[in-house]
Amino acid sequence: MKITGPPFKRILIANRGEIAVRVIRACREMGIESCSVYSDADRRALHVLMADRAWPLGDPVSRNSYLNIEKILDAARAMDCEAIHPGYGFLAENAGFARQVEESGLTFIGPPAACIEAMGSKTAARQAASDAGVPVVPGAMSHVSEDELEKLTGRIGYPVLLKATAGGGGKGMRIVRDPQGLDAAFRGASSEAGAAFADSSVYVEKYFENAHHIEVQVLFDNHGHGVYLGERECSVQRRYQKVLEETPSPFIDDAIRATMGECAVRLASAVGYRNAGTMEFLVDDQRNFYFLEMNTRLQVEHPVTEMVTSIDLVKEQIRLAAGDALGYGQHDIHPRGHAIECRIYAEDVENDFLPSPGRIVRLDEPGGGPGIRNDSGVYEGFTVPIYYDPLISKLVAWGRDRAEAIGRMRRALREYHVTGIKTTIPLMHMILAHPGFVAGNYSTSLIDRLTARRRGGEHVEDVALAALAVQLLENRRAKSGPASGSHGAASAWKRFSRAESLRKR
Amino acid sequence: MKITGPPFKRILIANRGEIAVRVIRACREMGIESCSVYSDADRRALHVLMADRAWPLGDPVSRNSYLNIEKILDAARAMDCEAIHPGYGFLAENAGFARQVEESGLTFIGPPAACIEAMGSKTAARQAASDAGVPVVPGAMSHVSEDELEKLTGRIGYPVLLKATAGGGGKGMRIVRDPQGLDAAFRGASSEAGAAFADSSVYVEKYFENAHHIEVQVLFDNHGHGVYLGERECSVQRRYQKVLEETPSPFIDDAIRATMGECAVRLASAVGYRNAGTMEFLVDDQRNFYFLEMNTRLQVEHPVTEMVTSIDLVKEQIRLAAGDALGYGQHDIHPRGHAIECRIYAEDVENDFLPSPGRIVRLDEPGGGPGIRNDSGVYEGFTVPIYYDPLISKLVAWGRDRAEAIGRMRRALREYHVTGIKTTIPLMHMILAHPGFVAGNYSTSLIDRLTARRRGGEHVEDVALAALAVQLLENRRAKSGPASGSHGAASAWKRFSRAESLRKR
Amino acid sequence: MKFDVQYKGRAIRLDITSEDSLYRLEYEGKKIGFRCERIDESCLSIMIGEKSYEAHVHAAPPAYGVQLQDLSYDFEVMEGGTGAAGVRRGGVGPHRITAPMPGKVVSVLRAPGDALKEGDGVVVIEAMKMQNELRTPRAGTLKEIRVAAGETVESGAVVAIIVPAAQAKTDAV
Amino acid sequence: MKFDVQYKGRAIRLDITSEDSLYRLEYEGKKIGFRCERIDESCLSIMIGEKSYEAHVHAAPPAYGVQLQDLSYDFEVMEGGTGAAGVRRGGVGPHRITAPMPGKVVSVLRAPGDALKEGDGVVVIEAMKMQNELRTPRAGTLKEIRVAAGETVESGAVVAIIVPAAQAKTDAV
Repeated sequence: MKITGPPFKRILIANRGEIAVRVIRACREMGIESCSVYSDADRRALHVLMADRAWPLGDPVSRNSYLNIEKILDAARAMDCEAIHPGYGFLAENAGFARQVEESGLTFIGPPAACIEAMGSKTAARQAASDAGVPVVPGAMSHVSEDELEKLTGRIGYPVLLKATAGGGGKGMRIVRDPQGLDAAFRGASSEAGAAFADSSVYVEKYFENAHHIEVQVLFDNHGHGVYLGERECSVQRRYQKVLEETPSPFIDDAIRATMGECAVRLASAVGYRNAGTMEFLVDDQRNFYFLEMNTRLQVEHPVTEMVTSIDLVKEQIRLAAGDALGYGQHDIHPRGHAIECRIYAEDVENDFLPSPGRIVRLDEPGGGPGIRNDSGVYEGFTVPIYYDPLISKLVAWGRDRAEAIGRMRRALREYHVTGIKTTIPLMHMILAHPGFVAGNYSTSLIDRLTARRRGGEHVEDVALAALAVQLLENRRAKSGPASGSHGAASAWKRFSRAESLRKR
Repeated sequence: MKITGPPFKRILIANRGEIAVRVIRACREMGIESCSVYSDADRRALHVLMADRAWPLGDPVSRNSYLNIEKILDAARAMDCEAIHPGYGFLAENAGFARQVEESGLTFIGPPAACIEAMGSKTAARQAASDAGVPVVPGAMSHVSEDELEKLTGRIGYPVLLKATAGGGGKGMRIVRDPQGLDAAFRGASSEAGAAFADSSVYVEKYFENAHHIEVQVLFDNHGHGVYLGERECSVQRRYQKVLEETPSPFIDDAIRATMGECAVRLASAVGYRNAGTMEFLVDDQRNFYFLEMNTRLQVEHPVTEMVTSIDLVKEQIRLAAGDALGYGQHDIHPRGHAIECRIYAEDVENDFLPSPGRIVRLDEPGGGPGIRNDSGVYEGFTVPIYYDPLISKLVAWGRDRAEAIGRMRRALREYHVTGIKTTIPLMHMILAHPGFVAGNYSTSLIDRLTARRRGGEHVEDVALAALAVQLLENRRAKSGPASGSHGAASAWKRFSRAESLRKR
Repeated sequence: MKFDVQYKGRAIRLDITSEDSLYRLEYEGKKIGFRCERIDESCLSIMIGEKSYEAHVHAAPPAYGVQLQDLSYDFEVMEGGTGAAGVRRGGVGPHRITAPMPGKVVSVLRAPGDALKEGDGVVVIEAMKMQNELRTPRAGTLKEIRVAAGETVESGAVVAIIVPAAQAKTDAV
Repeated sequence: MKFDVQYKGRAIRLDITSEDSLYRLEYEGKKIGFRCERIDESCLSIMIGEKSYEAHVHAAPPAYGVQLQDLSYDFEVMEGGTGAAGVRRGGVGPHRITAPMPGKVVSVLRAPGDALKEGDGVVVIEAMKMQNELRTPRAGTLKEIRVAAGETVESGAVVAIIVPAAQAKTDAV
């Protein structure tokens, strides 16, 4: 970690929100100037406020701004950047973008374009894994026709899962439990895949009930040296989207952990991988693991790995992209303790997870006491735009063991207050209170098993009604008061506190 | 760390501010109910808001509230508490309080009253250290008369330091550099000590220029087992008050570290110490170390030790007070990385560190990105009272090495914004930018060597003036606008954001 | 003062009085005395005896949310007799489909005059990469579409008006 | 619009104009064009070209503080010609001793009519466990004490008034 001068002078961050802020922080710690880009909807966004430089991209719609390669390369040239960090999402796994960055003479902070390409096809990735001796989920090694599908499913047995070859984000996926449903599922998956990825080809895999999604972080330098940094348990999912992650996985033991890690490194080596990447595995209830796919970028959930390994993955990405050697080997990696991440989305848990953009009226974020980290992309008063991903922050708790991490996460969640928009904080409280989760005994079906509602003690309901009544009383009084306004109690409070603050001078 | 049910049901915290919040967090993580006490000035304080229960103590003046033993014991009885955590300051080192707590049938979370008493006399502590074979600063082993003083100083040589036997907080201290000043210094120290501690006795020690203040954390269970948890370098001081602390000390090596640690454990064992405590040492420029005094409580700067050892000192205090065995030995302690703490005080750095209580208008606290922890005792909108200690938060940064910790601290300080009151954040920026500090080459004289002011680039001054001009322009416009008010721009902004938030619905 | 509140389908009448920071709440035969201090725009510090509670209230009339410890409560308040709450539950008059979230209109699926079955989709709104099909909760005739594809709508905006089947017939020429 | 500002003893005249979020500042012969958005009550986002700055302004007229990157700037603004800034620098009239911080009056050291030398302590104020002796910057006669021991004072409150020696003589009976 001894750095003799920053590896780059100036980096462009081709992203927004909390991940752009995360990269800005890494740059600042390394003495690198951070350059943000922003759409018209993001002029007041945190990643613009915190950056050393910022360049406008215009239209809020992603394809005209954050997904517009030309505009981003123009911004990099205009701000005289030496490298581009893509974050995750947007252009992070766009091989064409990576190639154009390199062809512009800039450094792409990520793997070579060829690696992104190779792993972008889910079936090609399966083939590569299989060639490297890494177990893959039984099923097709390339996309299938309707005829081939019937034969294959007959061989691997129901239930099966149809997936888009170019897939991601749960789109073009169908579980099929019997031969009757196969045709309709094939056509549905195919057309959804076509619409989402402009590629309607699908393939088929064996489907496992109650499976675990466990992924392995790898880090490779440009000289062929690589390590794995333990795994992340990502089985708490809702509609194939991760909700909460932790490391280590309470489900696997050290022997499987090491085998999975070695598989991940072997596969990465085989495809000439560089920089940070993640191998996703499916682990069945017999603890057999199968390669699923590779993510050729930083993961949303990278902080849990940082917490237990002490390695700053974003700084490592930057350093490795500059050509630095890794400088440590597998035997130098000693994960310590346990870490959990809760993804805080602007979504209404009580209302079928409807998106909840809008103005954040009041925001108290946890960040105190031992073992708590909150990677946020918003601030009090910020209006969360309607155009982008609903992730507003990632709350991470570390403990010496899993029980301590859970205790800290619960404590931190109680210190997290957002008003103005709805968030998934209530869902997190439910998960952290679920006996199956607390026991470490859960799989991808956990969310479905959550009791929809918990009740506080009788007394707590009284207090909730008391708080409501005080609010209504103040509203009513504010309305009938002399300086009437439609804003009610909060307005009255503002007047009060203003008067007080003037009086204090 | 496997806990089978909380060690206590309910704990009273006989303190306020950030340390009360720190203890509440530990309680909450352990499933213990936290009970706060508060003076009339603290009804809206964070430690009241966060606690499960709270009991009023009345009069804001400390001796009638937080220092009133009877009121605090009444509160503990009324709320049916099983134990009392004293925090630091207030009653934390009051042996009489500890004794009364125990006599009330409650558990005092700290050492036995006898230990507090024994270490409360600085000369008795020196004698105990000397008896335990721990080197002490050359000088008197008990309080001295004016006659004895002359003889002793002749023997140990100038400069010398006069100190109050019952001392603390820099009161009753005088540096004497030649025999001419001795009489006046003795009388001055003596009368100041009498006024501050109702005990005018003083003693004398050799005074070291450019010394280091390095302290060692110890932890003992009730069964005689104890460990040291590394040291804290506390040499960044202003008027004998600590300003910034770090661990490990950049000044000492592993051999001295181990020897100091063993001395600390030996002395603690010798006096039958229990729970958490700290031995303060003075280290001269030849790296000779001398015992100075023992603090029989949690230190303000305990978080840096927590960051590198992963041990939650407050939870350990609670657990050990309940009679649990330590459960680990010296060989299980492996500090990792480097941690720095900045004490953020409500003081005006530009104005001779004048206290700056008042209403916090806007507060952005760092708590995101890797390695940052902010233990705060305030919130946005809170009015920092005039009655108590000016410490509003402790910002802590951790890194794999010292350079990384410094980079993170600098980054976090830039994310820390307080308006409404003045804080020591600007001082912290100066220290973190000082070449001597960055090189790890500093002693207690560092603060005096700080250049009073730094200047930003020409451009930065332009921007400061630009910001000021915008503020003044908005103020003027708000005044001449239709909905006039003396509050100016902020008021205009509030109207705007309110209108916008109504429109969004 | 009295307020009528809906909580999980339960109608509760709150009766609250105050003197300085002392409050008295009566509901469903219970009497609760408590002290309360406003901490900021959304936060209240409530004490019942020595028990201390930090409550965060979000007001978006007629909806009110209260966050307390690890729980969230959602209330609907009937203000002035005929709040939006009444409208949403519908009667026999025209039914308004409102946007449940701010977003962008992706497509309008039906045209004025179309006959609709219960559950038919009318408009698709997108926010934060998620598409949401707004459906009619009752059969009827689509009387009016108030939005066009590409437009941005705020939460609660009326996007379409449906006339119940019976009424539609009498309205029809 | 023009504003007169004191910065480290330097008098600066600011001339600022704006159109929407575009601003133009002139001072000491420099012309600076920039864009600015207000983020909240105290925070401004300022861009000069592509350079982005987060500035936090604290207004306690006539004092204004600006926090920027790792630097703090303290300004004094002359508003309306005769601000407090003028008074503090003193003239020949009576001098007012003001509390530099909020606090509690611990003791009053002198009585009205007392003759004072430059630097004599008049009142002791305590805040946050720190005592601060307020001294007269000029010789003169103590005309008035406005506080009593035990009282709480706000920052900027006038605690005493001193008449210069010359004036005191002519006032004396």
